[in-house]
Amino acid sequence: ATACGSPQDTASGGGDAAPVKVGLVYSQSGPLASYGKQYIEGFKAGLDFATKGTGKVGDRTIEVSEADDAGDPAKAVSAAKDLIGKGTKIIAGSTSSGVALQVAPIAAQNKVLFISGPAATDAVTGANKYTFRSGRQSWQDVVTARSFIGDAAGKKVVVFAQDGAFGDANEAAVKAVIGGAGANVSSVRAPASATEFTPFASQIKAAKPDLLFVAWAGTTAGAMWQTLDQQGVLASTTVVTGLDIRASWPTFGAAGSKISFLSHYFDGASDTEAAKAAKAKVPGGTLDLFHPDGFAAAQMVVRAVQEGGDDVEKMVKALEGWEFEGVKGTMKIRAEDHALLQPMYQAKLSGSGTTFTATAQKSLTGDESAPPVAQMKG
Amino acid sequence: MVEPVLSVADLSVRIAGLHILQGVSFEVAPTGVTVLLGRNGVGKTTTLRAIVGLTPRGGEVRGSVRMGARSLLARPTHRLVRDGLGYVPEDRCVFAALTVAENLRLAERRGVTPAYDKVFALFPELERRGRQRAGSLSGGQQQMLAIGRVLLNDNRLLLVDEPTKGLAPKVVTEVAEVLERVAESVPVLLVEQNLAVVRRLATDAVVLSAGKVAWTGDAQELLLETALTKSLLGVGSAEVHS
Amino acid sequence: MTEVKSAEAPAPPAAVPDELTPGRARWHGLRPYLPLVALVVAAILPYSTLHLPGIFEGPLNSPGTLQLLAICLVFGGLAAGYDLLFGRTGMLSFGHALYFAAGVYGTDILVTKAGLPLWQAGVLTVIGGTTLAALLGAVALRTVGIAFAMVTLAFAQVGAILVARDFGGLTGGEEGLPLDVSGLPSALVGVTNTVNLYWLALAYLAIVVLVVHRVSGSPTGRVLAGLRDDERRIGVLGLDPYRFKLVAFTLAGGLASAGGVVYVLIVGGASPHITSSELTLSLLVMVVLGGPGTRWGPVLGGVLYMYLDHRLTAFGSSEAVNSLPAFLSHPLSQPLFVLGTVFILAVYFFPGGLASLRSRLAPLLTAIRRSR
Amino acid sequence: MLATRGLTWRIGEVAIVDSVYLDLAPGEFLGVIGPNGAGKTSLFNLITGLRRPTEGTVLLDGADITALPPHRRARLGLGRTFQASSVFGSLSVRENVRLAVQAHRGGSMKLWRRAAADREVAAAADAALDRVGLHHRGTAPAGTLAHGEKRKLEIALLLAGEPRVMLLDEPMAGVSAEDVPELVSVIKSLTGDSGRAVLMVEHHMDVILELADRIAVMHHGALLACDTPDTVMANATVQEAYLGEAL
Amino acid sequence: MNTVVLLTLTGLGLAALYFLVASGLSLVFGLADVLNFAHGLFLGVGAYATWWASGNLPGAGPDGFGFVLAVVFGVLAGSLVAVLVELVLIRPLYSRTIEQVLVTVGLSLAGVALLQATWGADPRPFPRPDWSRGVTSVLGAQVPNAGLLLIVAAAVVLGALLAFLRWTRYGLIIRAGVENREMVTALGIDVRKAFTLVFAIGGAAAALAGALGGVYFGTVSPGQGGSLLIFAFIVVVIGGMGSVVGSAYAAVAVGLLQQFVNYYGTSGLGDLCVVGLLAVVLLLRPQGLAGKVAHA
Ligand SMILES: Nc1ncnc2c1ncn2[C@@H]1O[C@H](COP(=O)(O)OP(=O)(O)OP(=O)(O)O)[C@@H](O)[C@H]1O
Ligand SMILES: Nc1ncnc2c1ncn2[C@@H]1O[C@H](COP(=O)(O)OP(=O)(O)OP(=O)(O)O)[C@@H](O)[C@H]1O
Ligand SMILES: [Mg+2]
Ligand SMILES: [Mg+2]
Repeated sequence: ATACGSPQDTASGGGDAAPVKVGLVYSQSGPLASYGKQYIEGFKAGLDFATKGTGKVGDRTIEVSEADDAGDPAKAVSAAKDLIGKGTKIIAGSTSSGVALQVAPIAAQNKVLFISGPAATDAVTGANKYTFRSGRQSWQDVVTARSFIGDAAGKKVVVFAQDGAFGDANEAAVKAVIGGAGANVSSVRAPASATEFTPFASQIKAAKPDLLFVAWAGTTAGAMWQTLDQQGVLASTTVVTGLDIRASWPTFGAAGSKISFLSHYFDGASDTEAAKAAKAKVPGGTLDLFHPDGFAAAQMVVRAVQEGGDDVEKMVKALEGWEFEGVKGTMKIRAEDHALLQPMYQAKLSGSGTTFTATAQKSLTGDESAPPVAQMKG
Repeated sequence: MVEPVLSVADLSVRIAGLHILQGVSFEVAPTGVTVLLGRNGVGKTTTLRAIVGLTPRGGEVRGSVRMGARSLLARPTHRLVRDGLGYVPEDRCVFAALTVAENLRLAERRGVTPAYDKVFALFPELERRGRQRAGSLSGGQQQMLAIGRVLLNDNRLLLVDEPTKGLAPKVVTEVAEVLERVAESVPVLLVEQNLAVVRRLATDAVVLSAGKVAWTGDAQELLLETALTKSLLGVGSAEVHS
Repeated sequence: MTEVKSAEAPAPPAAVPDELTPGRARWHGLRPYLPLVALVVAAILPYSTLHLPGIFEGPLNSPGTLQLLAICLVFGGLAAGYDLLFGRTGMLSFGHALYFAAGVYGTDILVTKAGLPLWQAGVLTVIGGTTLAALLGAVALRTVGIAFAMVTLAFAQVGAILVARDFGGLTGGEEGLPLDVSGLPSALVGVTNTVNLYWLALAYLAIVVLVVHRVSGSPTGRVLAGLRDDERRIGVLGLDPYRFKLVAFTLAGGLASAGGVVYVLIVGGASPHITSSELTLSLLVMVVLGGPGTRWGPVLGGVLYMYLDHRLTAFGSSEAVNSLPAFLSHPLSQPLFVLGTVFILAVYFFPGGLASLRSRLAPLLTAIRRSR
Repeated sequence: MLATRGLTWRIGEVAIVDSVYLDLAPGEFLGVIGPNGAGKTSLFNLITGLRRPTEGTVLLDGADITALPPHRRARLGLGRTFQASSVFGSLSVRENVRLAVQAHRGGSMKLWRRAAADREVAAAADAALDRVGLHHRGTAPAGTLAHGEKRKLEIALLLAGEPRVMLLDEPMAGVSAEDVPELVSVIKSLTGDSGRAVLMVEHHMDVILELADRIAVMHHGALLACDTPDTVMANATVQEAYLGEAL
Repeated sequence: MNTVVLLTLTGLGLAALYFLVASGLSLVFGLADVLNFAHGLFLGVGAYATWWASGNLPGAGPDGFGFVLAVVFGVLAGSLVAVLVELVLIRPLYSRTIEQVLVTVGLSLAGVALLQATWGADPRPFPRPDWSRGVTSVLGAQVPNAGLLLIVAAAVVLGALLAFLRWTRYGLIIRAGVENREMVTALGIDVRKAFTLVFAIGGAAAALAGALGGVYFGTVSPGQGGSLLIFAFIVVVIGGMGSVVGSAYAAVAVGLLQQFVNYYGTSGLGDLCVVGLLAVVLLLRPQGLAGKVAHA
């Protein structure tokens, strides 16, 4: 097949009955591989649910191609460009925030639809007209956290977060959300690479907060919780943090029962039609943190194709303001900035050893946990 | 002629491109001291090290070295030593950070009773200074240690490289006496610059010059022939004996 | 045996630089033009729709393939620049990633946060990266051998920590910093323009190869080759080894930061991956894989490594691998496992790197020729 | 011309070089002998600046150069060879010498000029190669040279720098007997011209005796004697320390 | 006051962890001249083997004797892997130092990936005795027991290593070999066996660090070894390569510095200070604090 071509060719979309190409760029390997696994399981279940088992929208098959980014934005960008070059109009995935932030501009530059996955960074919301998200964002976590202290006025709140953008975003959100409600917010920061947390625990304890908000991700979380527990931080104040995937629950150890969790999702948090469908379809039959994200992504893809066909502008229109029943309940894509308003949960963890169960204490509706409207950037 | 304990044939050594030994052949008699002579830098040390397999990395050794029926080249050093080839290196190489006793203990072998009596009889100093760090010994004491640790085991042949180098005259005499007694039971291949020591100990002599054997024969005979000594060992040393 | 080990630099396997040994007569007429021919072929490659199934996902002119090639080319250039230190001067630096990262983040920050036009940001960044290399090199070069390796590693680690700290939200911490393309020339934006990025990367590679080639053939290069063989000797000849090493270090740092400028355009953003010591280690792997001190070895090594790094993710999830039993398919689906293993095998079986293949195959080829 | 004043180098308690006073006049050839480990090479290292003395000074033309790094000393006209040949093994013989010429002429920090294009350097290098008779080996990588040739190359490197004081560390070591006379004549030819002073360590006594105007004897780091060859050879201490003990 | 006590003791706990990793690294470098990038792999193997044993090995478990058994199993696994690495990968490249280093680089890439392929990237809860989760009150400071356990273990390992080096025959050989490898063979000793042994010891110490690190972190994940390794390298270099005692001093310096600066300074400054310390030490004393002698 030697021939001369133009170096600027990209394949075109194809006719009516041609399959619709959807590219999923997410972590199959690398540090976030297990988030990626939940995402893809959720996506498959969602596609099944939204197409009623046919895998087709109208007479057009949804042809999903997957690419591994290994958590590296450079690989994700390459994969996205490859997919776009082959005529893919819809890209979804992005397990890590770094990937989401770098793929979003590519989508805008090439006018394709991008539906970000588990990446929690607030910056994806309002990134550009073509970028949507199928998961929650940090701000929604923080709003859920606020619900734990009732009246915030005059309360003392400490944010314990790791250095870097994730910590910055959480600190900023807490200052805005809880500080804005009248609380006095200060922060203790630690390097993400820290292995010994006693100095930080001491600082927190010395601050005597009414509420401690912890934003910590990564493999050292177990050690961090243990230290907070040992230094008596957990016993002396209300501690709120996000509930991570099931596999991580045992790493909380004894600390688990002393923490108030805000949760994006856990098995049993909701009992919607979609949740039942997802549960039935997902290998192992237990839902986890990021299954809803994949599920919602598939629902959004189907909606976009249904309403937009091959026209990306129409897809965008169709998704903006769309309200649908997802795994978590009623979800709404806010038209202004594409934030995904969705229920959030308060949870408790109980159990010991390797068997823990989470139970929902309260759930917030999508409107209650809504982030402020972001300026659409591009 | 009696079977030699060691025979070196056409030994050739190159190190980093230098052709240091260019076909050296000689034999070591099964009794007494065979002395390897030659000016500085002719390759005496190189010869001994090639025999025990310690040619530095990148070095190339050709030829044959046999002890009895056995070929020594290409066998690892530690095996040769265990088979009875004792080696006392030129710069003594005692382990400075270890004590005297530890230096000796290192030379012990599993399943063989070390001959401490013999060694301490030869060098009572070593027994007394057992707990001293070898690095703090005087040069002569270090030399005794270097010889002593080799004598802990039975050897079929001893290779000794300039044992009197840098030693005070009195110590030189002591070391010479020790070697004399050692040589009563084990054959020795000795590299020595000090002609007085050579005269006292040597039975046979091999003289190296420019990477080749220039002369072999009876050592005392060599020392008697002034002209020969002069031409082989350099002007200076000959003058000493004129 | 008793000297202090740290003073001993593990010298890279020496090789005679092409430039300084006369080529074989047969090649004399043709050889100077070969690189040019290669360059032209590489430049017109995007006009080909040749499809190489299994090697690339799409035809050669598809954006995905061009993007992959562009990344490979940049790393080919980076490896060639690193080889100026390692293969040609004999300096083992474990901190080269720092200058590359300085290029990537510098450009990104200047364009995205300060809103400078690209050319200004690029120039400033390269100047900044070069200066940084000069300053840190001036300190690190007071040590030699393993100590030098460790000091450079330490400096790079500081860079990594600073990026992770996200001071003033400049670097975006672990999330990285997407490049704001609104101010960029439109020819560099968009999937359809990937080919321009490819040409940019090719130009970078060509420039690095040219610079490295010219420098190693220059009077300074002669001194660098001398430094690799015997640093003491250089001093006794009346040349200051420190100055020359610093020049090499600075130059390599500058080339790396220029590589960063190109890379940030190709990838469209900066992420902290590139600050890790693993990147320096992989540069080392590339150079060793290709053949240190040779003109094309490091380039080939860099291209091949990056190609494998990207393609192995696809290989890992391919049907062929998944159909293997678990104890095979699981490790094989980890790109780093395959890469590490390939590297170990390369160290064993191709000690001189890819560049030595020709000379290693030569006896075989002559044998074949003779048998005919 | 070159002088050392109480030059001492200690490692810990041990004095490797022990209070050495040496004077070298222009045009003079001074041989240095002494047992292995006497400190001859170390003395050279101190003079050329590869090591810093613990005490004492090195003077060149009356100026104190003790604090200068090796390359500055070399620029002042101090050249040396090494005991273990140290040529640039991966470079060709000609490149080796060109590098030395280039070092001597300065202006090495040129990044873009083609080194091979510099005619003057090339001519000077070829002259130096001619002088030691290595011209025909010009293209061979220096690492592949035979030892005697390496020794010659070392001397060519030295010549290229047009030093006023030359320090030769065992130039005959490892040179086979046949090659010695040739090398001796090369070295001899060096001293003839331009008041160049030479300091040479050598174990080959006949070579020393043939070349040296004076002989210095080192022992345990100290200078035992420094006098005309005849006087030195007759000195009893020297005989005992170096040449061998009388019976 | 009790903050200082707390920071000191937890800093020492951290130092103990660094020391456990660094001691093996340092010995291997001292004797065999190999800068072993695969050391993190040994640590990972030790951690995962302990974790595996406590779930699967009869008699082993998270508590009491069962825990000891699991740790012993982990340590054995670590040293077994180290020995295999030495025999299969390092030994054939004898005296080709740079290639040996490169092989360990390749191994560190492949090894971590292999752990991840086998057990996944997520941290797994580490089986450990209940008391290790508690604290002990020392002068009013609530000191984590896991940290104390590390300190005790490091002290025991330091003591055992020193005793081994000083009193045993192989210790003697190793000490002598660090000083002059060639002369050891000239006494009829197969120094390659000592290499293998040193790898075994290094692997065992790293595996112990992995197992106890698991107790300390509460979890085990494939990347844990790698992140500790950078600091271990720094400790080894500061301490002087080949010196066990030097590593101990350096570990304490690094651990305390990190802990105190992290408390009194701003976040992240601790790591920067450690890196600064390394640069300063190397610039002033390129051979490290303790030269190169296997001190006993
Ligand atoms: N590792 C090496 N690299 C380069 N040259 C070497 C090496 N070892 C020895 N030589 C050279 O080989 C030659 C012979 O050295 P050797 O030590 O065998 O001499 P020797 O006869 O023992 O002299 P001495 O009387 O000084 O002890 C010398 O010229 C020396 O410089
Ligand atoms: N860097 C060093 N560290 C420790 N000891 C050293 C060092 N350099 C030299 N020595 C010691 O100093 C002494 C003198 O060495 P030097 O090389 O100067 O001797 P030399 O007279 O040149 O001997 P040769 O004739 O064998 O070349 C030797 O005992 C040597 O071991
Ligand atoms: Mg000798
Ligand atoms: Mg010398």
